[in-house]
Amino acid sequence: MTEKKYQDRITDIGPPDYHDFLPPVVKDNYGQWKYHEILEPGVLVHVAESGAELYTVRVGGTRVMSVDHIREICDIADKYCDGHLRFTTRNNVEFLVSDKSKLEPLKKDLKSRGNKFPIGGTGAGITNIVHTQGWLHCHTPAIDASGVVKAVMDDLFDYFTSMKLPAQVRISLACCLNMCGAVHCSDISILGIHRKPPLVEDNRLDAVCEVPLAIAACPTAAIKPAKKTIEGKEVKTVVVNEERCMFCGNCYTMCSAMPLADYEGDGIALWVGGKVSNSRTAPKFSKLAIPFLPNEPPRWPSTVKAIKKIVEAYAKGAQKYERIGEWIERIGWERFFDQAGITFTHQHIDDYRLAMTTWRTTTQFKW
Amino acid sequence: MTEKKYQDRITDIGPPDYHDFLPPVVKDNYGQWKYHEILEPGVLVHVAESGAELYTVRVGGTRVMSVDHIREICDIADKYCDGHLRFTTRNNVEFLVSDKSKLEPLKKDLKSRGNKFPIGGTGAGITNIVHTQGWLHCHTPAIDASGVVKAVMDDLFDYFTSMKLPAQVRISLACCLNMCGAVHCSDISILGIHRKPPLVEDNRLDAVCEVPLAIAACPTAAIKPAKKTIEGKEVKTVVVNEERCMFCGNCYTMCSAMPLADYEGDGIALWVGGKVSNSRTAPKFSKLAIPFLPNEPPRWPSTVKAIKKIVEAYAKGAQKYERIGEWIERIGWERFFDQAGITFTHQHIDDYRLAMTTWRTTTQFKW
Amino acid sequence: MALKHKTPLLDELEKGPWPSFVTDIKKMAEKKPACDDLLGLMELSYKEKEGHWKHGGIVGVMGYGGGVIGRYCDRPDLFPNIAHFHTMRVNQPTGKYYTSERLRKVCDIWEEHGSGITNMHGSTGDIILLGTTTDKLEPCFQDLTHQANMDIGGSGSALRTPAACLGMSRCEWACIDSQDIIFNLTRTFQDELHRPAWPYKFKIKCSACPNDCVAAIARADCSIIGTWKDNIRIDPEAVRAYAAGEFAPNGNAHGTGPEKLDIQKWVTDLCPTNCMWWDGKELKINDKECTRCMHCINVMPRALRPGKETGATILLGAKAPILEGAQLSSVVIPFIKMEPPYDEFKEFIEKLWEWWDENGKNRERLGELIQRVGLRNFLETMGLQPDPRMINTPRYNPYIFFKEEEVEGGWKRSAEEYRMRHKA
Amino acid sequence: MALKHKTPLLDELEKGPWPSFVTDIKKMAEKKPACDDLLGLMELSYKEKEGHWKHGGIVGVMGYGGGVIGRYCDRPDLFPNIAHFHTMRVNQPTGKYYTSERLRKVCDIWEEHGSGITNMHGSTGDIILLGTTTDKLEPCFQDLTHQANMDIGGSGSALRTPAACLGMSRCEWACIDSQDIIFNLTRTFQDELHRPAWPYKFKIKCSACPNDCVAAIARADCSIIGTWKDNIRIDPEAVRAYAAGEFAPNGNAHGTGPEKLDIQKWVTDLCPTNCMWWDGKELKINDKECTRCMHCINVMPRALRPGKETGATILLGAKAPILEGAQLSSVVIPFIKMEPPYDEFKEFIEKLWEWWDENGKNRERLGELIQRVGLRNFLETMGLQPDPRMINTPRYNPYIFFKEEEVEGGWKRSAEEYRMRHKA
Ligand code: SRM
Ligand code: SRM
Ligand code: SRM
Ligand code: SRM
Ligand code: SF4
Ligand code: SF4
Ligand code: SF4
Ligand code: SF4
Ligand code: SF4
Ligand code: SF4
Ligand code: SF4
Ligand code: SF4
Repeated sequence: MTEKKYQDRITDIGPPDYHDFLPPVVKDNYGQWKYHEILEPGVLVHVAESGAELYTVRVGGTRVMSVDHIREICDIADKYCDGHLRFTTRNNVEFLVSDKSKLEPLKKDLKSRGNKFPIGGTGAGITNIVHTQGWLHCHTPAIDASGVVKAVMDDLFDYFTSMKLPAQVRISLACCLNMCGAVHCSDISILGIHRKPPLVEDNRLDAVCEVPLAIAACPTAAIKPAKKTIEGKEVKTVVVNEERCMFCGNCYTMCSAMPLADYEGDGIALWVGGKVSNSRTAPKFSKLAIPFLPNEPPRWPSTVKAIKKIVEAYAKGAQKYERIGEWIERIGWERFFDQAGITFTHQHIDDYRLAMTTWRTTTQFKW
Repeated sequence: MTEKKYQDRITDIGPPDYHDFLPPVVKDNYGQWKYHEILEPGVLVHVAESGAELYTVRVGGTRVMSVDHIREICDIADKYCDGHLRFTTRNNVEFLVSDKSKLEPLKKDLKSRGNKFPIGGTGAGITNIVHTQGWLHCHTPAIDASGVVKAVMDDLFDYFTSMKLPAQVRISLACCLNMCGAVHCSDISILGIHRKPPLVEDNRLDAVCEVPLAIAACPTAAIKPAKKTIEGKEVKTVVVNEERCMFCGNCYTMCSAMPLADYEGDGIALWVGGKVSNSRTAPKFSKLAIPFLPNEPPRWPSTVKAIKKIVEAYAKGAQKYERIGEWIERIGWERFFDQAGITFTHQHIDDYRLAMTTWRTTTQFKW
Repeated sequence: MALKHKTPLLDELEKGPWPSFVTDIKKMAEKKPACDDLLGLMELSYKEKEGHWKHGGIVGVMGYGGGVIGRYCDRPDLFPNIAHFHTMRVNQPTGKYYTSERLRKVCDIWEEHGSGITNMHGSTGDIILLGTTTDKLEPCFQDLTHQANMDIGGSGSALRTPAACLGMSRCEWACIDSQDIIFNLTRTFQDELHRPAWPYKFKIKCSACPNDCVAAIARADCSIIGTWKDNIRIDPEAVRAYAAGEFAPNGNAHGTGPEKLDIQKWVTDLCPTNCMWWDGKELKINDKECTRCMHCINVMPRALRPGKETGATILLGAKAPILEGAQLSSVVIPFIKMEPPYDEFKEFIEKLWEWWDENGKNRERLGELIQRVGLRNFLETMGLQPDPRMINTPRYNPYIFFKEEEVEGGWKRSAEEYRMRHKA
Repeated sequence: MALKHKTPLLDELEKGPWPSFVTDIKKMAEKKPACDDLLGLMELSYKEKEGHWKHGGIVGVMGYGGGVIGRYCDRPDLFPNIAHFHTMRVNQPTGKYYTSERLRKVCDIWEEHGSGITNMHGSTGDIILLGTTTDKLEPCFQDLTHQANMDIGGSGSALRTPAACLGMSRCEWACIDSQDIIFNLTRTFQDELHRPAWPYKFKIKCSACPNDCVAAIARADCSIIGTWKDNIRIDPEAVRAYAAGEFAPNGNAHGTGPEKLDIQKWVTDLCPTNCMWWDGKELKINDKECTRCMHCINVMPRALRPGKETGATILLGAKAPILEGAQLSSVVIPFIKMEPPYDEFKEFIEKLWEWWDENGKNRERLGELIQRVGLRNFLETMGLQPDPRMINTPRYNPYIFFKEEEVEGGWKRSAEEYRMRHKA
């Protein structure tokens, strides 16, 4: 029921002009920044050629936010920042302070609000976990998103509020193989995976799906058309060669009568060693660390523990400025599995299209 | 016409026992060698734990050798080595001298025989070129083998008799994509290539080939069955989708009515940067340097020149102990193409199965 | 106010130092029945370990083909207030700067028309307004445009909401004006954003330097990454000050405060190209060999800065794994000037879309198409010259394609003539 | 004696410092008409830039399925003496040591039965006797076995003649007895060598240390490479002597003679694992981190030597590009003891052949089969444990196969039950 409120319908105006939101000091010094410094975890100063300074206080964002929570953020921005704030590319909130005298009161205020606005997420530590919808809104997840993130961040909290790791550690989560969190290039990635082939609902498949699309969706050609007799009536459906299924869920994306989700089958795969920056080494994909950890709501203890173990092995073994992937490449994967206490299994060995490029074609390895 | 000369036919005796051929000093010190030294290019001494010494004089082998040439080698071995000699894995000849006093006379003798027995091929230089049959014996070559090798070795001769390169440079040649010279992992590889799709001989194909085998042979599925009418008679044959042909010659291997060889189409592709040893870096494939150089018998001047240029750029640019591939990886491919004066073309960019793994997925590059 | 659903499992997520989305939603639930049911449904998922949302139908806003994700709960019997629970994607202001004023306006609109729950922000960059019914979409949209001057973002087989790092607004390393570029492109390509017409989705992201703070190289079909061509600018005094311990290394990212920086160990030895020298007094860079990786600049922000001849590297093809496996973007234009109105870039990308649109199969991302037809094919259509900077390594298989016109004498040959030279 | 064919082009190859095969064949041509025609045919190829040999038919020796390559000239009208010109592959003595006596015997046999032209040696390792007619094959074979105690090598879809580096006979680095291993295996597997029964060819090569002087890792379906597990043996005195300039570095491979070796620069800095330290007096190695690359040992042969707990790494799958692209061998057994009679290895390889024979398609090399079915499948059949040493990197795609028995509750599910929890 569309109620027409306005005289003219406005469309295609695009995003608001970002200039409207820049604090005056930013406008004045746009493109004229000279250097920055992290004053303490979560607090940055940027200094312009002109000598002007901009202070930033970064706080952890839940990403899932009610409008009331946002309004509280706005209240704070009004009080200390002339109403200026921003969000980071990793869903943290940044309060932009032009008036230095307001910095300490702001921090005090933030700290006074319980666990709502933890200050941190800068430098050689662990910042917010980029993540996705999970059970909160999506139809294909193998795990929840925000809940896993909350549990992991609680456990790694100390790394959010400090800068004592060898380098930054970027953690991401995606609740299914679609990888909306783009977890394929993170220092540590949490990925929801299915392990049971699609449940083919013969009785409704033809009604709700286009059979050829479902068949074409399968990267391993595991799906074939089929005819079955249900209650005396012949129906069109599909059969899945279960041996060939690797649970990607692409069939379900195309056909809702092929659900994969299962309380026993679903869980988490952990990945390590990806990066995005071009700093020192080229961007890298994340590689499989642990093929499967069970789905353990509400606090996913096995996953939380495994991640902590990896972070600690890294903290112990890596050199300064070395990202997780750089550390592993220096010491070798056999060492990584040792040091992180992870068992190497068949699943670690690639068997998809480029598998051969991942095999070891040298006698160089460590004992 | 088998004439039966012997009472019993002996079969499956396998190779002769190598012990029968070892010089006494080798037998006595088998597995007890302590160290070696290259006394001068082509002359090695190996010293055993016992203090015993074995001298080796290495001379260039043509590989294509007449029995008379071998007999001449035997004469020399008899004179200075108690009849002991060996061939290396790269087709050089090694005279094994146990009696040091015979070393100088042997060298003098070798030098007195014209260009037949050049001493060298050790250490940081260029040793013999591993190669294949070419026009001398094979049915699929795009180029000759021994002739190209002779022309290139004449030009690089100075590097055979000296040890002044940053590290060893291993050159190989294969006269077609079958790569019997295993040129896929050499510092420099000379590869005979075709550039015209198979000439389908409709009139004899069905008689001499199994059509399904020919079709299955093609890695790009460029070959399809066809029927044609020749002199009023319908014949079974094939058609080639020429756009999809990359001239691998596998169809010709399966079907002699699909020749690829052509005086204008055939020529040489040059490859660089492969290695086999596990020293420092892992073994590497050779990569395309020059997609095509014309077939220029009798002395292939363009190829000879191009190789010299690569060797010289390497000699100038590399650090000690750095193989060609290691040098290029250090400086980057853009630098290599600059320094070797080679134009980068579409052909350098991979478009086969693993192509995507060769693209540059970083902003890191040089101007 | 007591909530309808007991949530003993979710309650566990109210503990701990990290902010709790559960606590937050619970508060909203007091005034929004949808949020109450949302908690109930989440609790059920936590108990059963299975999600409870169905495939979305096609819902949207008049004249737009995307920007809304339809979503229906599979237990409307238990959670009637979220039986329909669609998402609106709202195009974020570039760089994600806000004023409290505008943000409050969005909050008000969303409290009126939706659940009051958001994601700040979605992975692509949008503001996600999470959960409303079909009839509220249009009024919500109208309020957003009229009151907040905001428009919806992309979904479906269309251009997706482009995103940028904060760039020149607060970063000393910005080589290009990432915010302006993305803002300009988004405004220019509104039609492509709002009316899905392509084989599949297409994402653009822009980072103003190779640190790539918006993860463009991993998450965008077209990654625009700032870079420079001339020399790193060195302030020799500041270099010495780092060595002397006057500054905190790496902008104090390690929390050490000012401390002597071992330039040899932490800068020159870690330079991937080994093109730097430090003799204890002077830092020298052989810029010709530098690959602009940013490491040295990152470690000594007060002493080193990118050069002044700036522009962007354009890389294409990044995507998540479905179907062929994940890809990172690959270099196709090593360097391009990026000055408003960005006409050269726009011509490039329009041509690119045209090619993809014509050649791409259904649900084939750009990167997969290039993979399928080969980089050569792509470069030729786009009129781009092959460049060694586009590859990590030249081909190592001998399967080289040549075209007929490249081969002396062409491909037409006579079997008779061949058999004159060679008896069968 | 004047030769029948003018060879102005080939004559150009008599010039220059490298030995000339043309001069050599010319001399043979004086007594062997086949060689005269061979030169004529080569000259024709040099003129026309096309080869003149036809596909070989199947020719051979009684009871053997291989070892002979049939070859026919496509201009028998011009070169009748090489109308038939088959090749015999003769299994070389392991390590390619000879006495002049035995070699002369081979020469005499080949002068009697063939063209008198050879290849010393073929790429696989055989002595190649180049050019004879069908009727000479059997007598030649009989003379070889009776007079020279030699047998023919492999061809076709069979085991190919195995080859070794010279190893313990003359090299201080040999970790395994490469010659004995290859000799033993070749004698054991005579049937596999002489009677093609497999999907395609299979090659074995053995190098006694990671320098891999027989290029096993690039050229053998099964590469056996010597290695060690304990510590590099260091002679500290000799290390100091290198530093002091008493020895020539790298066994004088750079022709410098004795000169001071900058151990830091040329040894420890080039160690790929950075596991060495040199303080000007003592060299230390953290052997746990060493990957046994051989570099330091190569540079200081008088000071460093492989350890004493020696064995081999087994790698599989190397091959030339046809069809799927070239492959290097990949690690499947990181370490195995290699002691006569090598039973453990023989069991392994027989099992391997059985699996390949059963599963390989026609003309599918082992490496391609493993690629097609996956390493897992292979390892499971062979009873080998997965080991991180088998890979450069774990998978980076999320397409992980699980087996039904690995998943709690198995794969059988009921749609009815699912739809009880989730309304459609
Ligand atoms: C605010 C933000 C940009 C934005 O537009 O929102 C940002 C801001 C800065 N980044 Fe970043 N980066 C931001 C996301 C990223 C990302 C993207 C991501 O993680 O998804 C990356 C790539 C990550 C990767 O490689 O996987 C990123 C890789 C870097 C690097 C490279 C570090 C490296 O050695 O690999 C630097 C340089 C450094 O830290 O030394 C850097 C440096 C910086 C500096 C110091 C730039 C400056 O001079 O102001 C800023 C403060 C750093 C800090 O927080 O310690 N920033 N930075 C993003 C903050 C996210 C957050 O809330 O935590
Ligand atoms: C005789 C021979 C073995 C045989 O069974 O016949 C042999 C013998 C020696 N090799 Fe080798 N290598 C022989 C082929 C090879 C090959 C195989 C090939 O080229 O096809 C390789 C792998 C090549 C590659 O990596 O592409 C090879 C890689 C090495 C290396 C590793 C060099 C590197 O840094 O990569 C060494 C160590 C060194 O030279 O410092 C080495 C060292 C040696 C030593 C010093 C071993 C020793 O202590 O005696 C021998 C003399 C070296 C010299 O000639 O300078 N040998 N060597 C082969 C001589 C071929 C020739 O006629 O030139
Ligand atoms: C909302 C969001 C996740 C989030 O919580 O932030 C999201 C949510 C969905 N994504 Fe996504 N994607 C979101 C960013 C991404 C990203 C990250 C990015 O854009 O930087 C990726 C990886 C990068 C890429 O594009 O490859 C991503 C890769 C996918 C894919 C896999 C595409 C592929 O080519 O591999 C799918 C599956 C599909 O398209 O059918 C997908 C499909 C979906 C769908 C529409 C589910 C579906 O199968 O139809 C999800 C709707 C969830 C819901 O109920 O709201 N989503 N999706 C992100 C969009 C918010 C925004 O507009 O800001
Ligand atoms: C004689 C020899 C070349 C030489 O001049 O030394 C040779 C000659 C031929 N090889 Fe080879 N190969 C020879 C070593 C190799 C090697 C090197 C090696 O063994 O170390 C390789 C690369 C390694 C490998 O096995 O992959 C090699 C890879 C091929 C291939 C491609 C196989 C593949 O899987 O990619 C073919 C094509 C085929 O099998 O159909 C081939 C086919 C051939 C044929 C039989 C031609 C054919 O298509 O039928 C050639 C016969 C030539 C002739 O007229 O005498 N030859 N061939 C080598 C054997 C001599 C010997 O026994 O010592
Ligand atoms: S990752 Fe999968 S389950 Fe999660 S939001 Fe994206 S599409 Fe949905
Ligand atoms: S989940 Fe993926 S692999 Fe399995 S049947 Fe569906 S599309 Fe195929
Ligand atoms: S490389 Fe090709 S042409 Fe040369 S010998 Fe081998 S199969 Fe024959
Ligand atoms: S040469 Fe190779 S690609 Fe061309 S048709 Fe023959 S088999 Fe196919
Ligand atoms: S990408 Fe570069 S310019 Fe942009 S915020 Fe990050 S460091 Fe600054
Ligand atoms: S930017 Fe990177 S490559 Fe360039 S000088 Fe600095 S550290 Fe070296
Ligand atoms: S492989 Fe090793 S053991 Fe064999 S000859 Fe070469 S250096 Fe010596
Ligand atoms: S063998 Fe190689 S890895 Fe081991 S210590 Fe020597 S140089 Fe280092």
